[in-house]
Amino acid sequence: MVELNNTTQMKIMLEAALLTSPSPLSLELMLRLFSERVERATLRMLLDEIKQDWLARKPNSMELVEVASGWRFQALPELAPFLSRLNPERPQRYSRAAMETLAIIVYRQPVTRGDIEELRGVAVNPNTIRQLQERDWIDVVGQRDVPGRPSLYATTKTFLDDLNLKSLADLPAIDTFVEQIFPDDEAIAIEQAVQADFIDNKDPPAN
Amino acid sequence: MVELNNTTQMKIMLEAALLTSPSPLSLELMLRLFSERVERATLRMLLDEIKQDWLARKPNSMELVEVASGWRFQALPELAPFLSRLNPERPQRYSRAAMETLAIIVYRQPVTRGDIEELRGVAVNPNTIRQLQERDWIDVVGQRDVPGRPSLYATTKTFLDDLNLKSLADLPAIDTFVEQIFPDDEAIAIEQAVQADFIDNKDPPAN
Amino acid sequence: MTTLVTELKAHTEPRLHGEAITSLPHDLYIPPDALEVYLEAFEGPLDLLLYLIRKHNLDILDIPMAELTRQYMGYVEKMQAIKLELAADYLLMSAMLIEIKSRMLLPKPDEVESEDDPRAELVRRLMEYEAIKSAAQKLDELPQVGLDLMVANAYFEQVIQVQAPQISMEDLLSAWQNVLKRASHFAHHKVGKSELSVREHMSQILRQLKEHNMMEFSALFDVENEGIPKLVVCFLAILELAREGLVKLTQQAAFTPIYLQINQSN
Repeated sequence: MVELNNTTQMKIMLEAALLTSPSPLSLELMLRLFSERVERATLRMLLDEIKQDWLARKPNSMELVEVASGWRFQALPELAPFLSRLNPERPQRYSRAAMETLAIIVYRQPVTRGDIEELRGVAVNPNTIRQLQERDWIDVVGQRDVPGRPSLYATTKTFLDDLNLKSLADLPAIDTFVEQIFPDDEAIAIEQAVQADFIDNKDPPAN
Repeated sequence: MVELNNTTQMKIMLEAALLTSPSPLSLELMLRLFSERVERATLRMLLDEIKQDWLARKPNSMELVEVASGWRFQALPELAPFLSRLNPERPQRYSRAAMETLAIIVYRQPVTRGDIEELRGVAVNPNTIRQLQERDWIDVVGQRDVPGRPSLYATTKTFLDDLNLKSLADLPAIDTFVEQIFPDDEAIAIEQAVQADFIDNKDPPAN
Repeated sequence: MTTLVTELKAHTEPRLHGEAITSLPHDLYIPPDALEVYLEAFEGPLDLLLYLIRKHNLDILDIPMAELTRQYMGYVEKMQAIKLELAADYLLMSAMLIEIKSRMLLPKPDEVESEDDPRAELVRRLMEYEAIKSAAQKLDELPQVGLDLMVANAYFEQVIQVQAPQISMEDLLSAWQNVLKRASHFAHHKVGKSELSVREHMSQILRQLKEHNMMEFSALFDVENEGIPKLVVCFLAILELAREGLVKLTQQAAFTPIYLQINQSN
């Protein structure tokens, strides 16, 4: 066993105790480490020395700090964001309402909140819009010229990047869906009508 | 945020991660720390460097070790008796019955409760099995294909971690007893027979 | 680390009223409370048998069954007398011992060789159990995290990194289909790939107009870099923007430049 006859040994024990403790160590607890044969003042002095030793350590990863319930080692604050990667939150899922709101903005852009509400038949949760804006998936591209001048929302480049798309045209088209609902002639007619409206640019020439 | 452009920074991050993680860190987890932009070989090299740095540190309190489920820092063994004074919720020592049950699971895994009872000649206390499961030292790895489909128990990585082992092969051999009773040729023959029985089970199934 | 060792000693050297009991009384009279102490010290019939074998220096490879059985039965009778719960396992072993003993008394038929020793199975079990006993002891002597090993567990400020939900194109399409399914004016809302790129261009043009306030019509077309389909899509987007009243198109006179600006009538 280690002899407790010098401050170096005591500092080593304190350091080990602080690095292995899951919660801050109070002075009382640390005194117990030395079977109470150490003065509180000495203990404080040793802790300060350890603190300085670590501050002087280059390069360094940890710092000794005093918090309400005692002393603890903690990772330097600038490292914390990296360390947080080790236990990330579980990825969330968007609610059905949020997904539908996003889908409307994607497929009918630019749209106002009113457009979305009309299509969904229910009020839009302002949080959903805010969430999508904060993620930089949608933004305001203008105002519609009607009373109240509501904002027009559209998807951003970030949205395309995040879905690994080059353009919205890469999104699955709704055509297949039309076939599901109108199984035969009607579907073809509708499709033709839609196609007639817009030129097909499935294969744009390389620039 | 810190730039990851040099090994010093990476070592600092690894050190902070290892000093703050309550359980050993696998290479996979540590790769996540660097958003997977680091080779496994590089990571191993950095870990070895950190290990050497700490070994060379004088005076020193901690060491970096590799156990079954990854890498961790732990206090130098000679400091542990002191540090355990601080830990009021020390894990209990198990009773002899529990240790025998554990030994059978360790050396004969995978085993059913019936196997344990046959070997020990007494009924297994269900609490013992539960205790070992709650500690995450053993778990059910399957069912034996006999009537009643009894559970097959095996040890976990946590068990190896908690005993500071990298694999079951690091466990003490079980043969010494045979030598005591049969001092010569006979001992060797019996030992070989016993080893043949145990040898298959060195690697527990992955959890 | 020595805990189990001492514990084991305590087990194999039962104590009564603080004093070690080193040998059984010859008449096998044991006060009931002492017997309990004894029995609790054993982990079962195999443990008791091993104890007896060691204690009486019996050869485990040539066990004198009569002697061992007698010793063992002495314990079991006492156990029954005080109705110990453990008795069932011990009784099973009694039966086995008696069976082995009686088989050994039978004259051996000539054709059966000596390797068919009735004690073989018992010896195998005893040896296997003793191996486990010693393994248990060795395991217990290994350093354990929390007792003999302290692992690092310092603190860091967890930065909550809320992972943004991941969505796939399929999620998006099925959400859109749900909307359309419920929408009353279904036919009005069909969208093909081509219309989608028109709508994308509408957003882009609005973005440009937001930035520049007013733009010349021709400035919206990148004739040099875009293929004809894209230019057409851009043109369709301008028409659609105008139709929806989102932009205003102005021209001072014939053949003068056409200007686009965001519709801001008020």
